[in-house]
Amino acid sequence: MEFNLVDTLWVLIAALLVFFMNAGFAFLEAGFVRAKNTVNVLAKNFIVFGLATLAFWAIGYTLMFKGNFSAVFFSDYKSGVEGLKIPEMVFFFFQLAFAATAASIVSGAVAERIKFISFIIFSLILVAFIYPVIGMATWGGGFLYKYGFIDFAGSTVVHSVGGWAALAGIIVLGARKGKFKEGKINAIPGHSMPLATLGTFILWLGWFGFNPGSELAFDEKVPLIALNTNLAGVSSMLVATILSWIKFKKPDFGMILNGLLAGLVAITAGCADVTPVWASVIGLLAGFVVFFGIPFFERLKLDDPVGATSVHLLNGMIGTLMVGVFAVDKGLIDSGSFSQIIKQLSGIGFTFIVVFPASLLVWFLLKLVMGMRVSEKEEYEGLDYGEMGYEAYILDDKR
Amino acid sequence: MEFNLVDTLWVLIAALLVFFMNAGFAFLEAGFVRAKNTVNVLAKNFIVFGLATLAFWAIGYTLMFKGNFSAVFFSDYKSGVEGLKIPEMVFFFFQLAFAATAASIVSGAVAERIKFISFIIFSLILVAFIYPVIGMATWGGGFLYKYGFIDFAGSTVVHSVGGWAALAGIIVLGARKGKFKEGKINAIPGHSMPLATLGTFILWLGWFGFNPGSELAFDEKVPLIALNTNLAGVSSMLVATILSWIKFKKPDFGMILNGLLAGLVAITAGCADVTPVWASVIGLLAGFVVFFGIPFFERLKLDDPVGATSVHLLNGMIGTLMVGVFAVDKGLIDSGSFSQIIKQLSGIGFTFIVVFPASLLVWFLLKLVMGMRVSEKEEYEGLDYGEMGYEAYILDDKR
Amino acid sequence: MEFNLVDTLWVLIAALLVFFMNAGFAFLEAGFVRAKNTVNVLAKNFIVFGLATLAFWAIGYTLMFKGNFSAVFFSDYKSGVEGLKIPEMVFFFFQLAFAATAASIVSGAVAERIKFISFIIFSLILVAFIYPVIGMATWGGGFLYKYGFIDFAGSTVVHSVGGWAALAGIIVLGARKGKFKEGKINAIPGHSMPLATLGTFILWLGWFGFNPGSELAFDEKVPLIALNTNLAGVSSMLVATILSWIKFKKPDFGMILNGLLAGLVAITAGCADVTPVWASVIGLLAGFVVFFGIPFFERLKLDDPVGATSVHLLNGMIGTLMVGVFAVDKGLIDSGSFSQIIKQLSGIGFTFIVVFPASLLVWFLLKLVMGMRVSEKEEYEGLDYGEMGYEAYILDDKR
Amino acid sequence: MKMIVAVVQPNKISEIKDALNAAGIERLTVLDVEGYGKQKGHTEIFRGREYEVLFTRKTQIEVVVKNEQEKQAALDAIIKTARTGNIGDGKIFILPVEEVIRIRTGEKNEEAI
Amino acid sequence: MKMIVAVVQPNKISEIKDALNAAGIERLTVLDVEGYGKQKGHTEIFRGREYEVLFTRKTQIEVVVKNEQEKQAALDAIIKTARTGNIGDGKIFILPVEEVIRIRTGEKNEEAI
Amino acid sequence: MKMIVAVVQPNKISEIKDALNAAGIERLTVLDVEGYGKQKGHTEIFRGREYEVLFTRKTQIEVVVKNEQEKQAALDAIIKTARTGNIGDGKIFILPVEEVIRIRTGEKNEEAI
Ligand SMILES: Nc1ncnc2c1ncn2[C@@H]1O[C@H](COP(=O)(O)OP(=O)(O)O)[C@@H](O)[C@H]1O
Ligand SMILES: Nc1ncnc2c1ncn2[C@@H]1O[C@H](COP(=O)(O)OP(=O)(O)O)[C@@H](O)[C@H]1O
Ligand SMILES: Nc1ncnc2c1ncn2[C@@H]1O[C@H](COP(=O)(O)OP(=O)(O)O)[C@@H](O)[C@H]1O
Repeated sequence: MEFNLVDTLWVLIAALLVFFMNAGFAFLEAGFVRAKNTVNVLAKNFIVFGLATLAFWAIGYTLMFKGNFSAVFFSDYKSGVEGLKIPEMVFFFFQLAFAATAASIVSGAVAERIKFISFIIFSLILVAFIYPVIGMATWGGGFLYKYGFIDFAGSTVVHSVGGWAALAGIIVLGARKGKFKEGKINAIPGHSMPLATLGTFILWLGWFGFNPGSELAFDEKVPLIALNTNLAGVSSMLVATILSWIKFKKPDFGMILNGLLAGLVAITAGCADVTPVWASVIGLLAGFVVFFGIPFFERLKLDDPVGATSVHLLNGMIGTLMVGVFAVDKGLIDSGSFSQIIKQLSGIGFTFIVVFPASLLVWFLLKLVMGMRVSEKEEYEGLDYGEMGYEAYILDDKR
Repeated sequence: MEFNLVDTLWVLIAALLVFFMNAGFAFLEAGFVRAKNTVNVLAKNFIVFGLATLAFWAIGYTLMFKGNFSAVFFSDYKSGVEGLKIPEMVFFFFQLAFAATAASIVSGAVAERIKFISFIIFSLILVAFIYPVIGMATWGGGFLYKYGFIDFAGSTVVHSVGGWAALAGIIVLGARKGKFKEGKINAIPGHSMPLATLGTFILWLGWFGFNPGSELAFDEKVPLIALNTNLAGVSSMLVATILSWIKFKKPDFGMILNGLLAGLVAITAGCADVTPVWASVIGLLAGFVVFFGIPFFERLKLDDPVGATSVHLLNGMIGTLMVGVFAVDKGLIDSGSFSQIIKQLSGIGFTFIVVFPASLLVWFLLKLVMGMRVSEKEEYEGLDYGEMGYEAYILDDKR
Repeated sequence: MEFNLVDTLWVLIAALLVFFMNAGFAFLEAGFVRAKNTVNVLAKNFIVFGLATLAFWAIGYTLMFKGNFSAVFFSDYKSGVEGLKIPEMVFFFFQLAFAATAASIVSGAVAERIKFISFIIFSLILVAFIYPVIGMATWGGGFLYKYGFIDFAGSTVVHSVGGWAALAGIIVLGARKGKFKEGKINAIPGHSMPLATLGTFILWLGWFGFNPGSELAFDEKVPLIALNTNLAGVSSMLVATILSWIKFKKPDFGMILNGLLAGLVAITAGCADVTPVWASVIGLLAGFVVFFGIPFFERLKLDDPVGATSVHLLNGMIGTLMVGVFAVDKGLIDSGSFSQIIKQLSGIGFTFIVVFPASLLVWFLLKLVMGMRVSEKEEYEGLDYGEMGYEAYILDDKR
Repeated sequence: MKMIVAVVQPNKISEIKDALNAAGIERLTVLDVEGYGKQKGHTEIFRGREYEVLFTRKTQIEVVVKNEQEKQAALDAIIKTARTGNIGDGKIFILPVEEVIRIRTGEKNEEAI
Repeated sequence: MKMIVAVVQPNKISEIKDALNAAGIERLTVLDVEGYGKQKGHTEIFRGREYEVLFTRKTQIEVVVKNEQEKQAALDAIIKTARTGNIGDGKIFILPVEEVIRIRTGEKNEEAI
Repeated sequence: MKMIVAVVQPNKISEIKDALNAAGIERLTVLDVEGYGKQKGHTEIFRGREYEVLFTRKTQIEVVVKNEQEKQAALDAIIKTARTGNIGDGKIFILPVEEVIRIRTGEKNEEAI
């Protein structure tokens, strides 16, 4: 084989870690919703990797990396991707895991009220068409890449794309019953912190594949990326801890979990291009962004049960922008020039311009054609009852 | 060291993934039984790796790969296994993890009524004697291997062996009280879908060690095997989703979970010998087999709380058979010849002839000697109460 | 790059496995405490990796491996560590994961009554100062290393350090209300065996990074270490199973889980220096130690909700000592000399002399300055209510 | 003194509490129950098999009231908020109470309610 | 009108419901409780220590009946199915009910049951 | 015959049971409930937002007693152990019971209690 085996092995393992992030999202989201919607949320996150496999294999991958629709059900692994040092099959698998992640992000934001079938169709479209367009521009050798936009592992390509799609979804869908009542913003507490913690731990682990794996090789950058990833995550987590402790006199564990994720999202763009100290500064920033972002969306009457818009969208954007400030050589601090910041803004802007309206349109059509939302009665009784015909827990079985 | 380090590293990592499948089985099975039997099911799946270590180390391994009983408590790692490119210790560990899997499969089928001690003894015998006989014939250089039977990663050697042993077990054991009452087939719903989902995700991850690791090297086949594994799994999962949606007007999440596993089992035999497209065809088939297989066994009044017989036995056989149809060069489609199909049938048949009667006999002796089943009262009250003296959940602890 | 890439890849993967042990501790401890303290326990184990990152990065690492306080916020990865064959960044990450483990051990023992803030401060001090002192002496080229003390992967450096710190903690803290009442020792049963099982499985997996990763290279020793690790773990688990079955007429699943961990802790010191047979003998011993150790501490009126003192402290010491008996060439059996035993005792003794009083002092100061224990009312109502302002489970959400 | 035992839809509970409060009745005990009545069970699906779930989740409220007037106020509050007009809205049972004691103070009957 | 409160073995509940149905009484409320009586608690084991579990899981049924005849039918149905002859079969308490209201319709008393 | 229904603090339950036993009353039924009274709910925090938890966890005890004397003994036992003097200690309601049946034997009333 002409490929470097160590590189290949590393990327394969990284792909498995990223694949397993689906389980992470499943449990994080399940823990943050009410018990009566748990099966529904688990099922969405379970099936989404299947949907992503289908859509990415059939259309998304060739669109993203060959720039065309030539290879429906991609199979010509010989054609190659420019500059790739590992077998294309491994690359395909790694990229597939990324694509599925984008769809998982949406799942949490629209939880507790969306029809199962609408989510399925949206996910297929997202992975087949919307995500690959941004991917192509940035990672597929497209114009953003040529322009010098830096998004190493996907703060924008994956997280902001998922975030914009999620935001569009919750706008079209509306809030859960009872979230905003008589002008008040009500908390709808999640039903299981053990599940949410499990999910977050799995995501944390997965991020060590997500970011360092994006090097697509096993070289001296990999350890640095791993370190930066962790530093940003924990810095953000500690900030969220402190801020919530100050505000509520108690550490807010849900916010702590989201805080970690916020830092991980934020460092994803720049993890290969900043020093450890700046990585943790990005993390500190992320902690503030998520802490103030969650109530901010709530005040806009946007209801996001798991905080995906703050964690993935806001921090995806901030993290991408910060590359323009902190990147070694290129960033404002090292170069004294704003040029990288402008490049970063272009990438952020392009993603917004493409993904947000496209998602709005798709959600809106779905709403028109098939109805996007379950009935009010079903929402009260729980989607597990109405959509799935099964409940998450049966604990009284001594009967 | 004369061995290839990358190959060795890969197989070690794969072994760890397969080892962790024990946790996968533990949670899948725990989620699919009633709360009152949860500790019992967890304990069986936890202890089984210990039992397997003992039995395989003491007897099974030498029987399987040296073809004799020479090395009680195998320790001579210098003697070597023909053609092995990695250190025998790593090979031993990888094989041990496989052996434990076979025993885990049995655990779920006999759950909610079997005595703990009977399961322990059966597991020891299975791993020490029964499993190695099939293993020797197929992977230990035995007659099936020489004849040309293809079972790359164990649809037959692991999954059908486990499946036949399970089937024998549930025949001798009888159904759970209340499963078949007044001629009606009753569902006995599992108590925790989060646990079942966790288990299935872990198994999915583990399969990326199970199948690609069976290459026992890190070469160009590994990515193909990984891809095939995933494609078959998700195809089967999507078929199960669609079929259940048609039948029940709702996606049946328990069936979706089993659907994924069915596809993974089915591709295990042929994952290195078919193209991705055929892999997903095998997956589609698996989805049908599991969807119709589960009620089929129920109509025969065979009570299998987790669906192990459909997932592991039926799909183990179908998957093995399909190698005869779809294998590159050798299969019916490429070669136009039935010869590989006949070879596959021989392997399937031999496994049936050895494992099923042997298991029946062992189970039957266990029943005779020590009683295989807990008392009716204990079954009502739960095995956690009677067998374990502890319960899975204590949630009213404000008291 | 001048480093061996396969070695580096292996250590990085091992570091990830060890990192994930934090999740293992989180779920083990959460499962073993009462439902009303679950969020608190999860939060401690989640945040601890952040605290450890901070403390080890700021102070602990340089203290341990450079022997000074020169590099506050360590960043000079070029200076090197003597004899290291992998990049120092990977080494740093691997060591960081170890340091966090020591703090996690403490968390369980002091659970269900300690103030969140006290635990945070203690953890920072432990990782910044106390742990590195022992680490420096043994792994940082210090006097124990020069003297010939063998603690390959940390039965003493990690587990006993955590254990002594935990013991000091529970002495200063006192028992949970209701544990010792009217001269009787009461069981305070844990609330979720699925969580405890999940945690233990994750720890088991993690130990395959902890021990074989400590080779800091991927060579012929790695498979042996992995095998020894597993053998000791399962031997101990099986002993715990049998002993509890004899004593209570039923296998005690909580003890079985602890039994496995006991064996893993015990083999950690000698895993690279004993043969597989002696590894399983060490495991057998560990099974006895943990089985009799847990009631032993209870009789001393020391209340340890998760059994950390028996699992980590007693077995850390016994395992370290046994290296003096069983080590190839050097141990009593091979050499006929007691000299290695004496070296082992020195290491054990030094650790006791440093860690126990230092921890006592820190705990005592914490008690003095800020109060270490939550109020009695809060303890009754649960720390989730009082310390965290959130509860672990909300299952009645049909309301 | 009477004990009002009401079996209602679970999602009505916070509204009912508010209505009771508004009527000056700031005390009640709540428990989760399951019921069977005009509203029968429903069908669920587990791994390929449909089955009947016999009971529907309900919430039971217990309010002890002093006198006829308070009783009427409580009934009005409950009925007003719990009624949707659909089957399964629930029922109210009124039981006589002979004595009431407040544990904290030892107060008895009307004063203790 | 009477409320029949029966504390029974949990695993009898679906049989009891069927028997009540057969007797024409198609309504009841069910709740999980724990009990202590002739049947004492039992022993469990947690990590090396045995301890007493004070209470045994039971299920409590509440059925409100119109009149003596319905009461008798309900009692017969419950006793027939719940009796195994072992300690712990449970007990039945009959409480007077003064009023019944169906929330959905406002129907009262006999009509509302 | 009376049914003593007591709503108490959950952590008092084993003491209460012991006190009842000591008074010769070795039978009771226990259920987890939530309450609202003088003691209001409390505040919790979920991901950046505080909210009111309406109810406080309580435990409800049901003890059926034979006669005035047993009633008094039971009340004494409960009050003695359940009282801390803080708001939220709970209340006791006494309901008349018309009949009692022991399912296992068919015994009635006083003998069945
Ligand atoms: N006679 C009864 N005894 C005890 N509980 C009853 C009785 N009748 C109704 N219930 C309770 O009230 C709930 C609602 O009653 P149901 O007949 O379904 O609807 P509706 O209140 O609209 O007539 C039932 O689920 C059951 O819990
Ligand atoms: N006097 C009582 N008051 C309240 N509950 C009771 C009373 N007597 C019995 N019970 C309930 O009935 C259950 C069964 O009673 P028990 O005395 O154990 O058996 P048996 O019904 O066979 O006499 C108890 O667990 C308890 O829940
Ligand atoms: N009138 C009532 N009806 C039903 N339950 C009541 C009533 N009054 C009190 N309770 C129950 O008793 C509990 C304790 O009462 P509360 O008023 O908070 O304190 P205290 O008992 O100290 O006066 C409440 O949480 C509630 O469950």
